[in-house]
Amino acid sequence: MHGDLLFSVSLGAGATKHTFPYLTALILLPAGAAFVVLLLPRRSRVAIRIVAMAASLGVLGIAASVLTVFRAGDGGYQMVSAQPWIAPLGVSWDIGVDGISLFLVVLSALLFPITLAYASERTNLKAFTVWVLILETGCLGSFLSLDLLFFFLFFETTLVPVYFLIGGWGHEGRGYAATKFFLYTFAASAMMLVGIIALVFIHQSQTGVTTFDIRALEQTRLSGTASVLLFLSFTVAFVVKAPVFPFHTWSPDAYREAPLAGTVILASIMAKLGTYGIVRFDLGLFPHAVVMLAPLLLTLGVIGIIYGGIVAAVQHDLKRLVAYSSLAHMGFIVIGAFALTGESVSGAVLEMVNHGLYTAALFILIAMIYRRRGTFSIPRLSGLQHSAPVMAGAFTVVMLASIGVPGLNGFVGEFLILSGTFLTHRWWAVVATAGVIVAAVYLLWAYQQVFHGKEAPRDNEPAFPEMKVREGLVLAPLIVLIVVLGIYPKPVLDRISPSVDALVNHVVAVAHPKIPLNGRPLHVQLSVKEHVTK
Amino acid sequence: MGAPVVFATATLPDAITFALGAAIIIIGALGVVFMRNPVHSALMLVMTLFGVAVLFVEENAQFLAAVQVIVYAGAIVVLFLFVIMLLGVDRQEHVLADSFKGQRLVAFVLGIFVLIEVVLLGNGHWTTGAHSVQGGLRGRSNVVLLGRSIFTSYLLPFEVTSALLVVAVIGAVVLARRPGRADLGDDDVGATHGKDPTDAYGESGDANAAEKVSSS
Amino acid sequence: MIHAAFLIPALPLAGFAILLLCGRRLGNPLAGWIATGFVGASFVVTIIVFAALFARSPDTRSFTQYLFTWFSVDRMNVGVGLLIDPLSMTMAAFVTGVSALIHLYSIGYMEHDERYSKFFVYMNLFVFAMLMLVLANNFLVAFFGWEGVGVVSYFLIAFWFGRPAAASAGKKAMIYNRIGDAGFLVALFLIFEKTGSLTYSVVFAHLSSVGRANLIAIALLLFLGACGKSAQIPLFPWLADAMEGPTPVSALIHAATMVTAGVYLMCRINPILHLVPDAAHTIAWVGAATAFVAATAACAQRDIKKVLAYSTVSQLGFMFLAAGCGAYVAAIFLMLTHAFYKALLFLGAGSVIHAMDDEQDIKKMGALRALMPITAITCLVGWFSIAGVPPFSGFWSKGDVLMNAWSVAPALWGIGAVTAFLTAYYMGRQYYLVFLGTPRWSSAKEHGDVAMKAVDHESSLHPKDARKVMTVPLVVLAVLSGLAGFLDLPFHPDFVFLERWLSPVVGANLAHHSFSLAATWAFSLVDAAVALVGVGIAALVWKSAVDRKAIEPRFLYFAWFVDWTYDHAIARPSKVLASFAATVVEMKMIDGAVNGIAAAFRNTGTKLRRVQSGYVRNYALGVLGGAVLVIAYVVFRARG
Amino acid sequence: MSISGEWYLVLSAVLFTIGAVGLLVRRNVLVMFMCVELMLNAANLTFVTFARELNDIGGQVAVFFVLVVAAAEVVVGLGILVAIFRRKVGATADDAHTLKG
Repeated sequence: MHGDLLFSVSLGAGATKHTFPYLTALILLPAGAAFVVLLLPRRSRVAIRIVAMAASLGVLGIAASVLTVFRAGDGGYQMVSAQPWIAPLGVSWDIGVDGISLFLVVLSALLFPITLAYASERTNLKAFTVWVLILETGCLGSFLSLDLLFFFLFFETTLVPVYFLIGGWGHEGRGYAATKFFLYTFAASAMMLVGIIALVFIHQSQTGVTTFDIRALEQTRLSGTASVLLFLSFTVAFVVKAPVFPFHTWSPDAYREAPLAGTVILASIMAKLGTYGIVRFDLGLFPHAVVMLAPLLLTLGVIGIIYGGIVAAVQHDLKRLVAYSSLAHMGFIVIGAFALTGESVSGAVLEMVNHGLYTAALFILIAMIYRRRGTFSIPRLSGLQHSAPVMAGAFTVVMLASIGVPGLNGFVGEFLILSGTFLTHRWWAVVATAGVIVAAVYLLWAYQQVFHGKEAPRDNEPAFPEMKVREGLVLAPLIVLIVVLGIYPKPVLDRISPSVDALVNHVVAVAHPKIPLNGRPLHVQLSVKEHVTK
Repeated sequence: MGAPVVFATATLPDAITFALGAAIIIIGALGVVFMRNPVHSALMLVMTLFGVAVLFVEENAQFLAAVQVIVYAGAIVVLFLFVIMLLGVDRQEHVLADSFKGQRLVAFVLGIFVLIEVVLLGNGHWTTGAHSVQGGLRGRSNVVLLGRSIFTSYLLPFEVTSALLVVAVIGAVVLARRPGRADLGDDDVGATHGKDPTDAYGESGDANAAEKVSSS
Repeated sequence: MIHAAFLIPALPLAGFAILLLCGRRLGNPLAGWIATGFVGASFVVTIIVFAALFARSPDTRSFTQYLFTWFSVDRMNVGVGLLIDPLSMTMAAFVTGVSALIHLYSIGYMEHDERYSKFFVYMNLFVFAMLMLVLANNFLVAFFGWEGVGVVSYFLIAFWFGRPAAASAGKKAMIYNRIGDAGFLVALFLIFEKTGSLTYSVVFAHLSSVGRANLIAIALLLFLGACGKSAQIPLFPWLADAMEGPTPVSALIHAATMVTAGVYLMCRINPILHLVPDAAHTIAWVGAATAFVAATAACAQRDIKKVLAYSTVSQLGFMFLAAGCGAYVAAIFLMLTHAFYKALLFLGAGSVIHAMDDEQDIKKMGALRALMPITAITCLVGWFSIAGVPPFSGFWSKGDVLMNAWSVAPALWGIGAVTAFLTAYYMGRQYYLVFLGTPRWSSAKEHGDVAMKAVDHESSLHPKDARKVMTVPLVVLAVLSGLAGFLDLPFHPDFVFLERWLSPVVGANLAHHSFSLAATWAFSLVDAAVALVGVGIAALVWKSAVDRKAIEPRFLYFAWFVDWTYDHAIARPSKVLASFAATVVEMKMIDGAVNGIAAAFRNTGTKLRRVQSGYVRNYALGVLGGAVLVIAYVVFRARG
Repeated sequence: MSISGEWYLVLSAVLFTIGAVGLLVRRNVLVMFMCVELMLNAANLTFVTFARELNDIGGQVAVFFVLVVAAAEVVVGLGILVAIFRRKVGATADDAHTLKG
């Protein structure tokens, strides 16, 4: 099997040891900082803030060096470090990074200091900081784990901090939102644990080796039914987390009620845990099921795009509106992942990063409005562009990125996804393209309501203050990246694409083993294979 | 294996002793259950315990019979009586009027089932086939045999039992101690009773809770 | 010299960046002059590159300046490159030229605006995007420019965002454009699937393997995109609303440049259209229909800018008619001349609006010729040009279009001729109402509409010609409108300068009509007659229309109720559907299912809770019951 | 020869049943305790019977331990009762149901 050969070669190349354990440091630094913060007295707010910022900036620094050390053009895992942990069960501290996870790690490392910098929580700053730092460990660990059990551990670790962030520092409806979020996502990921254990046992019965190493588990031969069942058990966890229609209803509540840090991390990073899981685990572990069930997931993705847009169009709450727009964007990522072409999957991975950037920026801008006016309600806001043109400009750029205007980052990902999807699933792509129209409708409507029109100051309310320097500094990295990734995404894609190609080839090789991969374009191979299997 | 046959194999004094003992036991037991006054129940319990002691003797367990009388009939029942007097709970109770619907009926029906089943079990094939490991009952006096067994093979359980007794005594002392004023307030067992059970989505994760968890 | 091509878009981009960063500090009018300077410099560079290209032999007049790789994933390899060929340079030249003039005009027009520098920020960004659109060497970079001009158009229409109408109009334009863009995108996917590339040269080289049905689909989907951008049926209503933007914006974006992008696209894909004449003819018919419908609507408008807006839609219809008939040169020719005279008319209208203190209703104007002589004369040139009065430019370009229409289908020529007559008529109506007749504005002002800006001299209105910065562009454009017709004269093969220049790009696919010289003369005479009749009727009807009751039908005033129909047939049902989705589907069904599961667990728990009665005896009963069952199992099943 | 073991077993079954039913039907906690003692005695009787039938002293040793445990149980149980009923007026088992779900 060519795919296997390719895979093992790249694996060998990727297993080079680096002297500094970058990735372990990435994961452990926030956790250590959380511990340090725990030891600090509650009253020393400055010290708490300094420790948290130092740790998160340290993580960003390490992530940046990972970015430089990372070798472009290598599709395998790099900077792998593997230490046995529970040897009899085959569990090991096995972490590594490839093109698929690299930028999600960098994105996380970037967004945490930003949210910490702009977070304004006054009550229980210590507890807040500890939760955020633990959350950072959880997110980074999930993206970096190559061991299924550790992945699950980190995946679940993220739930608890978010639960307390929403419940402790959220808005009016926080109790309901926090409980709903926790129970919904927790119930879904419980399914995944069952799937993980079943997969490990199947692998053990075939090879006699008990291991949670995904690279080994990818070689497990699964019958059609087993593949589908395991796929579903994993996918339920991921589609709820992402969220994908119709498993999304926790997200508007959670996004709405969470404090800024919670919302940004939920929407920008944790949502990617779901989509990352789909790309990494669904595609890697269950190629048969992916090929078989792709139409189903594609349909859900397309429905999510249209439906999310339609529902967003009638929201009166800025945060809920962005939550539904996120649903639509997650739909794009899902169809990209399941369309199984190099273009679409690369686009999906890129879109994860892009969505993280502009959604974070949108939520931060919304938080700025909230701090000035104390409301998320669209009808209660009007004409803000008069007194805050810079903020309006920033909002415009971010909004256009979200709409998918070329030249800003949202476009490249969406275009790759749609053009790649068009190759294998034409009509899904066509319908999804209509989502481009809907996205313009609701965002422009909201922008018009909030920023255009006459400014109507209410009684005893000062004029709307313009963006402050500190706020500008918080937002600037995001906006710069939005523009840069829109104009020159090539370096990013050059790193994503080899890993994605290896993955897609693996899927095709496993799902259609009889057909050689003789350099023909992938969609041709896929269509040929479909003819042959029929 | 009919009953007459069983009786036929036994000597007459044995049979009479068993019959009398059984009668005393059952009458006493029924008395415990159906006497309205707890004091009377306690007295009927003594009667049952004596009956059991008689049967112990009949079954060649003389030491246990003595202990039965001394510990059970003597100490335990006296304890019961003390508590009854102490708490003044010797009010009469309508035995046949129960607050739970069906409790009584179900109890009797289940009792019948239990009886039938246990009798079936007892009449069944009840040896496991394992041979005695502790030695037989004959040859030496009952006390010697029992003492040797307890202080050799069952030494550890015996010691643990003594520890249990000490713990029980301490526990009883702690429980019976009259609490000081300071303790009264916060461990009132009825305090949580008024919580609204429908409030499943209550404000479960407020800031204080989060703080407690994180700083602990 | 041709390697300086990258400066053409780079200069406006630099202007944009500078003004964005320190535009407010540069202030009024320095910011405007800087913006104009950058666009002017871009025009100069364009002319230089143009000359360098012209110096080459016709066969080698195509040059690609490769800048950088945008992204490259598997087969999807998109580079940012500039294609320098006669078509793109023609476009670039007139875009930068007209832009520079309008920038100059804007210095005067926008001088009292608080967001003066912001205006030029947008304008420079627009020029950059428009240049990327016309200079791109592949579809995706063109799409970048395509979307870029759309976005800037949104910004500029909603420039006075304090007015709800302006904000809504901006949004409306953007959404109509997005509908077309969706078609454009799907066309790109199809092109990519079938040819594996998005670069013009590669795509056009692989057309033979694409398949007829796919080609038709590509052509029509791209045309859908063009419909959105160029306001053709069915996506034309946004352009009239777009007049909410400042008048220079209307002149530059919604008349001269951006809206012609669709026509440019059709010319660019001439190799595709050539292979599928059916699709091309569809385009021609849609163009003809749009031209007619918009012309009728223009006859009934009261707003000076809306007349011009519908006129633009109509003229764009002519261009699509030409492109659909395979007469790409005619389309470009009309685009050029239209850019001149329509920009002229808009700028003239802007001057009038300025002079009338933001009054836009032509029924409240009149007799301005004496007060604003320069504006009146230049607008007269514009009117005669658009009406097709010989020898003004419109006569030649429109004649070219009509002749080509005849060669495809005489019916198309018929529609075109009627539309040409209407064009001459409605522009005459406007000219008479604005510049001739009796003044109606002093009285009108007393109970007139509330002007947006504060009017400090309410009672006394003294219309006069504007400053030099505003009149100079008018004069330049008037000269161009008058003379541009000589670029392409039909009477002798030596005179078709434009056609020869463009032939490397479109020549092979150009539909060649074979009319004799006599026939050409005949066509020209008919055209001239149609134009003069239109002008004459306008004069007859409106010369003395001082207190005439409105004779314009409501049906035409509301542009055939298309907007109304869309509103009732699409927008409102969509809103109902969206509310239904948000309240019923989302809340009741999906979230209802989720909460229903939670409620089911809660109810079960509530019911099961009763089992935990707290009564020891109940529990004991349970224990005994359990014991009975266990013993029963032992007795009956496990004895043996 | 003494009476056959079956008779003792039947007797202890009856005694156990009476104790069990008594536990279920009485509300007075002390009487319930006594019923528990009845059940324990039934068990003891069974142990002794089996010790005789199987000729194994182990059965009697078990009874010895049961006696000790029973004593401990009564001590602690009554202590708890005293603690509870010192605060509450009611004297029946039904009055203590704070663990109601």
